[in-house]
Amino acid sequence: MNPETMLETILREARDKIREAALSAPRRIEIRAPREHLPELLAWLKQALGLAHLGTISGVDLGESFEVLYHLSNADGTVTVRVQAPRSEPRIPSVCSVIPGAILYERELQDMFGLVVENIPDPRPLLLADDWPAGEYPLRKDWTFVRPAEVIPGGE
Amino acid sequence: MAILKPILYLLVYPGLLFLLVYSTFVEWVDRKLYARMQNRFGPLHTGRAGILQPVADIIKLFAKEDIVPERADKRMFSALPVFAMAIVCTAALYLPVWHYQAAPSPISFPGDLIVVVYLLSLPTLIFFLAGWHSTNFFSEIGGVRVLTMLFGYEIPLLLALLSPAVLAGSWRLVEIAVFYQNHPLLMLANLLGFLIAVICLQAKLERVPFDIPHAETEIVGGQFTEYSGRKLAFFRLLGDVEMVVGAGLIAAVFLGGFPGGLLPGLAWFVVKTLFIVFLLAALRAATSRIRIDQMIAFSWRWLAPLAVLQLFIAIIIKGSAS
Amino acid sequence: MSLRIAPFLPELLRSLFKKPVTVRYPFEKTPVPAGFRGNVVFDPAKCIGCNICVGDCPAEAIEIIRVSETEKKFKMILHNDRCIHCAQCVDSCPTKTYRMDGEFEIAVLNRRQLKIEYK
Amino acid sequence: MEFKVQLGPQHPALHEPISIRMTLDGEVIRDADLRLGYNHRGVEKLAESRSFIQNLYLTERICGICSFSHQTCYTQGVEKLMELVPARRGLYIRTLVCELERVHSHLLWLGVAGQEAGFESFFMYTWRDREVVMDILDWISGNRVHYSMNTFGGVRRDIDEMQRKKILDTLDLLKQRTDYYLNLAASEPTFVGRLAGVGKLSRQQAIDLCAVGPTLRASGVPMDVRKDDPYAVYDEIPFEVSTADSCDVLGRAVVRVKELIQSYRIIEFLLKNLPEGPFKVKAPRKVKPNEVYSRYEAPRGENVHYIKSNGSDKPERLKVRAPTLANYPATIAMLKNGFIADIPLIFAAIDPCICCAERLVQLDDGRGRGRVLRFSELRAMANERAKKIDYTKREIAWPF
Repeated sequence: MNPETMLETILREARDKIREAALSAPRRIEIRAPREHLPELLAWLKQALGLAHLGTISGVDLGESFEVLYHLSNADGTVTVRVQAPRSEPRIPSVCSVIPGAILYERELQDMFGLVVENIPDPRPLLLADDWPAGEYPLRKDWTFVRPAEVIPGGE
Repeated sequence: MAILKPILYLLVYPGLLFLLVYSTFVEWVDRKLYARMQNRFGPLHTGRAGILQPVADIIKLFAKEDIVPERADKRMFSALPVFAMAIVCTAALYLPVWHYQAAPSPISFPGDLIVVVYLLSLPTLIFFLAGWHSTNFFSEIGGVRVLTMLFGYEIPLLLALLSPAVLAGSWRLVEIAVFYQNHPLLMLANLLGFLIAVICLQAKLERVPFDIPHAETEIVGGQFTEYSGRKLAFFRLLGDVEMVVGAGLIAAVFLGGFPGGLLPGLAWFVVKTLFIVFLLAALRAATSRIRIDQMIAFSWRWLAPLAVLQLFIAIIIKGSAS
Repeated sequence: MSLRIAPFLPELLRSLFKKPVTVRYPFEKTPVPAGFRGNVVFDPAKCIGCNICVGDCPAEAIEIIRVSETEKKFKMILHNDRCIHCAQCVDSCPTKTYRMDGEFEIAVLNRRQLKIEYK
Repeated sequence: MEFKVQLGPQHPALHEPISIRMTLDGEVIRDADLRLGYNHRGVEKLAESRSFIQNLYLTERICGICSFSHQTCYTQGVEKLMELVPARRGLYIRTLVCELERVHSHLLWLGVAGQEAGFESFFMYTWRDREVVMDILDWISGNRVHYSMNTFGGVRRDIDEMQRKKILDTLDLLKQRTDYYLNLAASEPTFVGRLAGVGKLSRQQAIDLCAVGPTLRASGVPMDVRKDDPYAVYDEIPFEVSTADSCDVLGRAVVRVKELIQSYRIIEFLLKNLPEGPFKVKAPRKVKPNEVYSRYEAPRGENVHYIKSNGSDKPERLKVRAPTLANYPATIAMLKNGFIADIPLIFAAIDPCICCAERLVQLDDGRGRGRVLRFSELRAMANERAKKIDYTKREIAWPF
């Protein structure tokens, strides 16, 4: 199956779960979808198109909202599912029931963007230190890191 | 003079002094062989061709900070390395290096073969206690593995050592050695037993492929994880001395001992033990570590039956000869 | 493939009589390749002060300072303790002011000694 | 009785800091959990404040072993953002370095597998022969670890006729040695006994847990980005995807050795068909607002960079997913019901590169504290902390 037929199938059969879908580059398909239907959409993509491999989940801080991208691949191409969550209500559903391998990426999202992943099987922090202050999410654009002055050991 | 001889025997040859010097030399030979087999240099800079490197290592360890874990049993923790060292050095005294039937050693007696084997299995128990008293998880696992492995190799080793004794009709190391000096062809009858004994010695020394109790990629230092400084130095030295004694025991039982009095005997001792050390080093280089269950399965599936077979061969030869 | 007893042994025994391959490093050194990226070397005569290298340096190891107000003369301070030896400055420079030498033993005890000034 | 144990972050089997928390039943692992985050450097956040050219070297330093993987993945992503068509000769040289890096990484892995299994001689020999590849990389790029060969629009250095001949000559030696190791690893009983049947990961599990690279291919899934989503010049090169069906550590070893043999074929093809022409084209400094999802088959598996640009000379977002991170869920599945003795091997079988997998945020790196701790102070701090912990002697199950 080539990417064009994949796109056609998506547009034909999953109309109700997506907002729009298009070819963005060779072998790359982009889908915009509402976050409510995300697990169903991923389950359908996995079952109908064999998109079982989740490359990663990328989060992007757009200012007003967060964009979360699910990069799914099979042997023919990559489908990027794009959902948005407003900053006032940063919640997305967990996809671990569909793709168990997504757990680490979802935990990373929680750490780095403060997104709440609903129904996540394992909500512990993944990467941040144990004594990391609550409410600080380093990959948000408003979180800035002030580089401390460099100290060369050994005194003057 | 009558007092001087036992003192020399205990302290100089084959006692403490010789044993310690020779065991560091044996360690150097082992390391050098192992390194050259792997296309490396091995120790190079301390002394000529690195010959003093084992001594330097021991001195370094003696100079290091000596830490006893807070939760460990302090008296046991400190006493165990010394005990183990004393036991192995005692075992060395039974090796028939100086004494011969004409002038038996002060402590040789009929049945000393069993005593040496017994003394050599005591350090294993001490390793277990050392691991258990360290109260470290890795030490405990290591200690338990030491004991588990003991049940694997001890029986085949004893059976393998029995068959030359049965053939020689004696349990005394001197008499076994003299028997094979007089009948060198009969040594060939024990070839299988010799190989089994070398493999079991490797297991007793906890070297690859049997370094399961202190497999560093799995359980860090095994029973020695918490040991440092002087105590660790004792345990390291213990390994070398045990290698010398074990090799000496196998040489005395299988290879006809060390004939010819003081100096030729010494030469024979060096040649024969180094031969066994070479075999041990080659075995170490050619294999990979196995798992504890594989080790037990191997020794009961292969080593023990083969050792029994060897014993039967010895009994049959003995029966047909008499 | 079937299992054999000690298949490695012949090779090991052969090695016993071969020369070890280890290079005894501090006593003998292997030559560095022609394109080795060692220390940055700066030629003040060629510098036009465009500051492209300062902007491109990933490690912020380069400082270009104008020496006099009237002449176009520049000096460079190289923070060699930060330099990651990527040679991007060599690529970025329009006048070929930079080159890399073949030196690699640049460790010192005092980090301050790694601040090098080219005038 | 079960008891809980923590392995790492400092452990001889782990060459980099990671912590495995296990529930043990004697020597058998009942449950395992990974704790990450000991090696954070904040690369993703840092990349947002660096220009595209500076990030070229930042991405290279995500990892030491697969430095070229990360750099290439990033470079080809940015080239797509720039709508730049790289020079063909440059792409050939880039692919050549990719494959040489794969060879060096897989030889390194063979040695590590030997070392973790306690087979030191095997380790010494494979690493001795790995030096041959390292020398080739040294000739081509100048340095041994960070090749810094990529630039937008091609590569930074050309290779000349002499280097080409020299590489072709040394390739024969490598082929011969690889065959020898394949035979050796498959016929030494103690080594095979350690690898076979260890760390089972079924085909379905591997797919569900999104495993990548040799871990996935050893479970019988022929997924290889070089074939599925060809980048550089892989669509012109004849090669086969190596798989195995045994689903265990031995299978992963076999896959890697087969890939080595494929890599030699690819290198030979590349050198024999090296096109003439320029090796790089000029690249713009600014990048149009766009985004790209770049995939690359690193020696450890699929490497992913997601780059978003906003029209300036700095990326808006750079997301890096190293292959090791993708293999962690599979590792936990493999560890369950294994032996303690198998931990190093199972863990090594994914060829973990922890500094790759963790690259996010730095909190304090010692430098940021503003003062340097003396060893005695550190020790006092550790003692202070240790006093607060209640050490009651653990109840330990007698395993017999």
